[in-house]
Amino acid sequence: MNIEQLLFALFALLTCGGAISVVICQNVVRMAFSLIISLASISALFFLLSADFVGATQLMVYVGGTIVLLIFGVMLTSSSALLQIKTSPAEGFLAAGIGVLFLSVFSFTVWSVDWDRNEAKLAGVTAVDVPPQGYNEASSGNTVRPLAMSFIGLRPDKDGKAPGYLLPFEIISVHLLVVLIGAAYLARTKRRVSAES
Amino acid sequence: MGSLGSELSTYLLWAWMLPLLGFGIEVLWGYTWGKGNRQDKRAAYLAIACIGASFLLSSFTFYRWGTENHWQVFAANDESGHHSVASLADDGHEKAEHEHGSGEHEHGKGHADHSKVGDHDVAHAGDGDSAHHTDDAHHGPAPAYSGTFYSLATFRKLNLSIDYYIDSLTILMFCMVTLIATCIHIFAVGYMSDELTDEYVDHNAHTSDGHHVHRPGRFHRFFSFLSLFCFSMLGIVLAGNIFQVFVFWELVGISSFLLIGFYTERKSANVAANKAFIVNRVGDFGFIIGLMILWTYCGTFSFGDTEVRGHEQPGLFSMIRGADGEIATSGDDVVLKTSGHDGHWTAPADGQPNKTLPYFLLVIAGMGVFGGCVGKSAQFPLQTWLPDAMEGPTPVSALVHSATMVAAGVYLAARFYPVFTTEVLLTIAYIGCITAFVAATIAVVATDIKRVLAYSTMSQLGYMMLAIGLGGWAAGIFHLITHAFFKSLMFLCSGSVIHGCHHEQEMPKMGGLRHKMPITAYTMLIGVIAISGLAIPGTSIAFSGFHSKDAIVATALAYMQLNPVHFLLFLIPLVTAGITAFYMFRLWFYTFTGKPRDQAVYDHCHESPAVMFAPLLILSLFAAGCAIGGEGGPLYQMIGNSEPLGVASGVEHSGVANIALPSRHAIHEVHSTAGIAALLAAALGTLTAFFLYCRPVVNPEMIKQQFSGVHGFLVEKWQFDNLYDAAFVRPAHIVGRWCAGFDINVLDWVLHSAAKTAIWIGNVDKKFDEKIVDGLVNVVGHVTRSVGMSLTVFQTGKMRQYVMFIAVSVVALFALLFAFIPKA
Amino acid sequence: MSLILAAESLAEIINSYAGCEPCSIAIAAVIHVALIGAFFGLPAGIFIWAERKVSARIQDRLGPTRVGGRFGWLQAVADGAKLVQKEDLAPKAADKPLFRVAPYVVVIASFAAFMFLPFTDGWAAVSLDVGLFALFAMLSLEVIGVILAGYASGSKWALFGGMREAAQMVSYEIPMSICALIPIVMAGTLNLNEVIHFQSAGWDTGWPPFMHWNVFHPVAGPAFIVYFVCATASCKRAPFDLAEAESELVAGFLTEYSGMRWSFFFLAEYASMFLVSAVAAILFLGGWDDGFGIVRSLKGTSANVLDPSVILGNLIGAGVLMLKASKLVLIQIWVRWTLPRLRIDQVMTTCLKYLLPMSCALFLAAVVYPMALIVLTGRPQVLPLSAPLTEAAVLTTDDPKVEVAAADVEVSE
Amino acid sequence: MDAIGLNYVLAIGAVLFVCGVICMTTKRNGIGILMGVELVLNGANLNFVAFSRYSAMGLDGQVISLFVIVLAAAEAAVALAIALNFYNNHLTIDVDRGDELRG
Repeated sequence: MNIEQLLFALFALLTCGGAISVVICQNVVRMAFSLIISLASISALFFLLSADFVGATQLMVYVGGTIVLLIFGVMLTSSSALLQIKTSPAEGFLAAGIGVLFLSVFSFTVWSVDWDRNEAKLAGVTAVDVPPQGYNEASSGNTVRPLAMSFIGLRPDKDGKAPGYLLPFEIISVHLLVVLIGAAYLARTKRRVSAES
Repeated sequence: MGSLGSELSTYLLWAWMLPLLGFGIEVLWGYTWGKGNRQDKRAAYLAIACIGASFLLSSFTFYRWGTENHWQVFAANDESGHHSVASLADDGHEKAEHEHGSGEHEHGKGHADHSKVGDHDVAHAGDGDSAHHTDDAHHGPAPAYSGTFYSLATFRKLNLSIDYYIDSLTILMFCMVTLIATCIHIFAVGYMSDELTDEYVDHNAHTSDGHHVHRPGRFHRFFSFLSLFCFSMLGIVLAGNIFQVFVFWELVGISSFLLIGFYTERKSANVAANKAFIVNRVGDFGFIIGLMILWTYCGTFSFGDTEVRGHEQPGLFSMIRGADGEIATSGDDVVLKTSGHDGHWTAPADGQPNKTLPYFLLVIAGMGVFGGCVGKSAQFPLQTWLPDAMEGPTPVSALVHSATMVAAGVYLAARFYPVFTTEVLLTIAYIGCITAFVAATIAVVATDIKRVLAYSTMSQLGYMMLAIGLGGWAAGIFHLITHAFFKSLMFLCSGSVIHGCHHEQEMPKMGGLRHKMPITAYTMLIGVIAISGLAIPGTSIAFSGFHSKDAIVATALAYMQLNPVHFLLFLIPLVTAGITAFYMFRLWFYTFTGKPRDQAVYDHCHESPAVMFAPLLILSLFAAGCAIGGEGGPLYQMIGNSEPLGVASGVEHSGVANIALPSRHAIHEVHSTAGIAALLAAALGTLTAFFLYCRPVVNPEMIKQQFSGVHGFLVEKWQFDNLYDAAFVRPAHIVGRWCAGFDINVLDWVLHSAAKTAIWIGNVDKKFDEKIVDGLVNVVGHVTRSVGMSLTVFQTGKMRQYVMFIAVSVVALFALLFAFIPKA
Repeated sequence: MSLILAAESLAEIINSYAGCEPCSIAIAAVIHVALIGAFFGLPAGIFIWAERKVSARIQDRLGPTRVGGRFGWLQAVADGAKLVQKEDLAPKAADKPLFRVAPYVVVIASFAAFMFLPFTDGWAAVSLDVGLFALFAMLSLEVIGVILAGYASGSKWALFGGMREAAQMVSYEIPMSICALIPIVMAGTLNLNEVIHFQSAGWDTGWPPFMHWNVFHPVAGPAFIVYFVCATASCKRAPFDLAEAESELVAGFLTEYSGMRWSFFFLAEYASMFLVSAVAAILFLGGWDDGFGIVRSLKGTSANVLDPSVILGNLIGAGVLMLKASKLVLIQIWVRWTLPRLRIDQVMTTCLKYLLPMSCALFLAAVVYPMALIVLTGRPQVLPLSAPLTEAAVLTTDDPKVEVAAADVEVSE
Repeated sequence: MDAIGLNYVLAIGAVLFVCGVICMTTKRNGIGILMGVELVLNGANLNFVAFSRYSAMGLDGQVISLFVIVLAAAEAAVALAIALNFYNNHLTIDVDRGDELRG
C-alpha cells in the first residue's frame, strides 16, 4: 500500500460519499456542499491520474464557477429559507432499485473486461501481455503545453500523427459566447406571475 | 475593297437597325418621358435622330457604292442617246461616246473587282460579264451583293437566315425611304404638336354620352410607331430571302394597322385599320401559296446565291432564270438551273437530273406573290382599303402612300420580276391598267383633299405595276421613286393645309388659300406639275413626273406594237395621264385659287410653322429634280443597273399567252412619240381643269347634274365597297348568325344537358364520399386518436419520470445485450 | 531536478537515509505543512498587528501599545489566545453542520493555495506547470466557504453579506485572471518559477536588472495596477469590503460567528491578502529576484543546489519575495484606512464596466506588442535577453518534445 | 499509480453516474436535477481521464474531458436561466409543477 493508493482510496471514498450524500440530502444547499466535496475530490483524482491541467480546470470551473452558480440559483429560487421539497418514498425506492440495477450492470461491465489486454486484443495480438500505453509518467505534470498545442492543432505527444483539436476548440468558444448571451437574455426576462396570484 | 459587299451590308445593317433601336427606347421610356411634362419632345427628337442617321448612312453607302463602281453606272449607255424628246440627241450621242470610252477602260478594273469579291456577288455580275462578251456596247453593271447577317436555323435543307441582297435598287430605295421618312418625321413634330397635352380633346370621337373623348396625348407613341414602320420597310428592302421579306411584310402590315388606327377612339379609324389589315391578309394568302410552291420545288428562299455548309447554293433567281435570263422549259416543266454559268454552283449532289418545276405551278407562284403585292399596294381587286387609310394622321398617310407601304408591293413585284412568267406579267399589266383608270376616275369626283391624293396614289401605283407588267422594269421603279417624292410632298402639303385649316379636309370649303399659305401652295404646285407630267415642249426640261411617266407610256407603246391585241394597255394609260393632270390641277385650283368659299375656314387658316414647311421645300426640290436628265440621267441609269436579265434584250413571243416583251432598244425607238402623246394628254387635262375650276367657262355643277348617274357611280367608288359588302361581308354576317344560332340551340343544349348530368353524377358521388369514403377515413382517424389518447398516460409531463424511463430502458438494453451477445 | 525541495524530491532524499517510503513521504509532507503553516500563520499574525497599528496611525491614535513591549508586538498572539477561549456557539436558526464547516472551507482553500507558491527558486510544495492556474483555482474555492457561512447563519445580514461576497469575488476573479495571464503570455509558461526566471537578469544586458521586471514593461505595468485592484477586491478588502459592511449589514457573513471560527475567517483573509500580493510580486515584481543581480550571482556560482552559496541565494530570494509581498499588503492596509467604501452597485460597475474592458485591452496589447516590436525593431522586446541561469537552476523536463515545444514558445516570444 | 487498475477508476465513475441518475429521478428541485446532471457528466469525465491515463488514448481523453467541463459550465448557466424562468412562471422550483405538456 503505497502513498498513491492511500490517496486514491481517500479521494475515491470522498468522491463516492459526496455523490451519495448529494442523493440523500434533502436540503439543496447541503446537496451543493456535498457536490463540492465530490467534485473537488474528483479533481484530486485527476491530479493523481497526472492530468493536472484538467484537475485545475475542474476546480476552477466546477467548484469555483458552476457550483457558485448553482448556489446562486438556490438563493434566487428558494421562496422560503431552508426550502425542502420532499419526494414520495415510493419514488425513492424505485429510484434506488433502478440505481442498484444500473450499478450492477456497470460494475459487471467494468470487472468483466480485462482492460490491460484490451489493447492487445484491439491490436490483434493474442495472449501476449501488452503493457498499457498510457500517458507516459515521465512527462506527467507537463500536460499543459501538449494540451495547448493540441488545441492549436499540433500533437507533440503523438509525434503529430494524431489530429489536433483546433476546430472543436473554435466551435466551442463560439458556442460559449452564444450560451453567454442566451443565458443572460433568458435570465433577465421579467417575472410573469406576480407573488400575489 | 475588303469585300465591298460586307462593307455595304454593315452600313445598311446599321441604317436598318437604328429605327428599331429608336422604337425600343421610345416604347420603353417614351411614356415616362411624357409623364414628366407633356411638352417633352424627346421621343420625336430621338426618332428623327435615328432615321436621320440611317439616311446619312444610306447616303454614305450610296457614295461608297458609287466610288467602288467608278460611277460608271451613271453613264448613259449608247441607247440613251435617242431618248430625249427633241434636239438634245446629238450631244447625247457625244456624251454616250465619251462615257463609252471611259467605260471601256474602266471595265477591266470592274471585272477584276468581280473576281475579287468575297461575297456571292455573282448573281448579276456574272451575267454582266457574259452580256459583255456578247454585246460590246454594254459594259458590266455593278454586282449585286448577297450574304447572310445571321443564320437563325438550318434544317436539313431549309436554311432560315437573315440575309441581305444589295444592288443599286436596294441602295436607292434605302436613300429614298430614309430621306422621305426623315422629312415626314420632322413634319410630324409640327403636325402632331397638339398631342403634347394631358387633355387631348378628340372632336371626331364621341363617348357614349355624346361628349368628346378626352385622353392624354400620344406623342411618343406616334413616333415609336413611325420608327417601327420605317424599320419594317427597310427590312423588306434589305431582305435577302423571300421568307424574310414576308416577315417584314407582315411587320409593315402591323405598323400600318397601328398607325391607321392611331385615333383608336374613332370608330371609323378602327374600321379602317381593320380593313387595311384584313384586305392585306387576303393578298398575303396568295403570297404564302407562292412561297410554299417556290420552297417546295427550289428548296431555297434566298434571292441571290448563298453558301450553305460550305458549298454554293443557287438562289431563286439563278435557279429560274439561270445565266442567260431565259426560263428553260422541257415539256411542261421548267428546268431549275443548279449548275451555273461558270460552274460556280455545285451540280446536284448525286448526279441526279436537274430539278424541275411544273410551268403552271411557276405561274401560280408568280400570281400568288403578285397577289401579295396587290394587297399591299392596293391594286384593283383589293384597293378599297387605301382611301379609308386616310383615317390615320396625315404624316402617316404620306409615309404609307409614298415611301413605305404601297411602295413595298411594287418593290416586291420588281424584286421578284425574274420569277414572273409572261402570263403573270400580262396579269400584272392588266391589273395595273385597271387600277390606274378606276382610281383616276374616282379621284375626279372626290372632294376630300386627302382622298383625292389617295386615289391618285392608287392610279400611280397602277402605272408602276403596268410598267413592270409590260417589261418596263426600270420605268416602273423610276416612277416609284419619283412618285414617292412628289406624292409625299403633296401629302405633306395637304397635311399642312389641314393643319392650317384646323382639320378641315373638304375642298369645297377651301379656296384662295394661296394668299394665306404661299409656301404650301407653291410647293404643292410643284408636286402637282410633277405628277401630271408637264414639260416644256422642245426641251427636256421637266419635273421628275414627266420623265418617269413617259418612260412608262413609251414602254406601253412599244408593247402595243409588239402585241396589237393588247392595245388597251397603251390607250388607257394615256387617257389616265390626262385624267391625272385634270384632277390634280382640279385639286390645286379648288384649294388654293379662286375666292374663299367658306369665310370661317379662310379666316382661321394660317401658314404652317417652319418645322412643317421646311420638309416641304426639301421634298419639292427632289420632286422637281430627282429625275434630272430623264433616261440619260443618273437615277434611271442606276436603276437600270440592277435591271434583271433579259429585260434589256426583250423577249420573243412565248408562253401560253404568246406575249412578247419589248426590248429597251424598241422602247427607245418609240420614245419621242410616246412622250409627245403623254405630254399632250397631260396638257389637255390641265387646260380642262383650268377652265373648269380656275377660270370657269362651264360650271362643274352643271356637268355634275348632266352626268349625275356616272357621278354617283364614281362617288360610290364604282360600287366596290357595296359590292364587297354584298359579296363577302353580309354573307359572312349571315353565316355568322347561323353559327351563332347553331351554337345557342344545339351546342349549348348539349353542354347544358352534359352539365346537368355531371351535377347529378356529382351528387351521387357526394353521397358515396360522405357515407362510405369519409366513413372509413373517420373510423381510421377515431381509432388512431383513441390509441393516441390511451398512450398519453405515459406522457406525464414529469421530467423525472422520463429520466426514469430512460434509465429503465437502458438497463433493459444492457440486460438484453448481456443475454444475447455471443461470448467471444 | 531543481524541484529539489518539492515534496516528492524531499521524500526521495529522506528515503535515501531511512528506507521506509511511506513514512519518508509522511515526514516530507509534515515538513512542508509546517513550513507552509509558518508562511500561512506568521504573516497573518503580523499583518493583523500591522493593520491595527497602521489604522491607528492613520486615525491619529497609538493603537496597541501594551502587550509585549511598547509596540504591542504580541497583540496578535493575545487576540488569538482570547479567541481560542471564547465559546463556540451557533444560532438556533443556523444550519448547524454547514455553519460549522464553512470556516474550515475558507481556511483550507487559502491554505491549499500556498502549496503552489514558489517562495524561492524551485521551492514550492508542489511545483506544477499549472502552478498559477491551480493557485487561482484554490483561491476561488474560498468564496464557497463564505457563501456557506452566509447561508448557514440563517440571518439576513449574513445571507446578504455572503451573496455580495460571492457576486463580488466571482466577478472580480475575471479581470484578475486576465491580468495575471499577461505575464504568463509574455513568459510563455504557467509555471510561476519560470515566470520569475523570465524576469530575472544580470548586469550583462547593459541595463539595471530590475528593468527586466514585468512592472516596467509598457503593457504589464498597467496590468499590474489593474491586477492589484482586482486582488484587493477579491480578498474583500476595503474599499471593496461590502461583505462585512458594518454600516449596512452588521458584519456581513461574519455576523453570527465568534471565537475560533471567526478568527479562521480573518486568518484566511489575511493569508489570502498575502497570497495575492505574493502572486503580484512574482508575476510583476520579479519574485525572489532582487533588482540588482545578487541572488543571481550567488545562485550562478554552482550547479549543485546544496552548495551553500546557492542555498544562501535561495534564502535571500525568499526574503526578497517576502519583502515585496509585505510591501503590497501594507499598501492594501493603507488603502483600506484611507479610502471610503463603495456602494455595491459601484463595486460591480467598477469591475464590469472599467476593469474588465481594461484588462481585455491590456491582454490584446500584450499579444500585439511583441509582434509590433518585431515589425519595428526586429526583436521581440526592447531589453536584451540576459544569459539564462545555470542549467541546474532552470526548470527542465525529461520530455524532449516538450523541451522542443518550450523552445518554440521561446522563439515565438 | 499503475498499482491501481483502471477498473477502480471506472468503478468510481460508474458510482458517480448512478448517483447522478438517481439524483435526476428523485429530486423534485430543479437545481437538484441540475446537480444530478453534473454528477453524471463528472462520471463520464473521470472515465475519459482514466482512459487517457491507462490506454493509448493519450491526451485525447483529457482534451475531451476539458471540452465536457467547459460545456457543462455553459449548460449549467443556461439551465440556471431556465430554472429562473421556471420559478418566475410557477413561483416554485418544483419541476413536477411544470407538467403543462401532460398528455
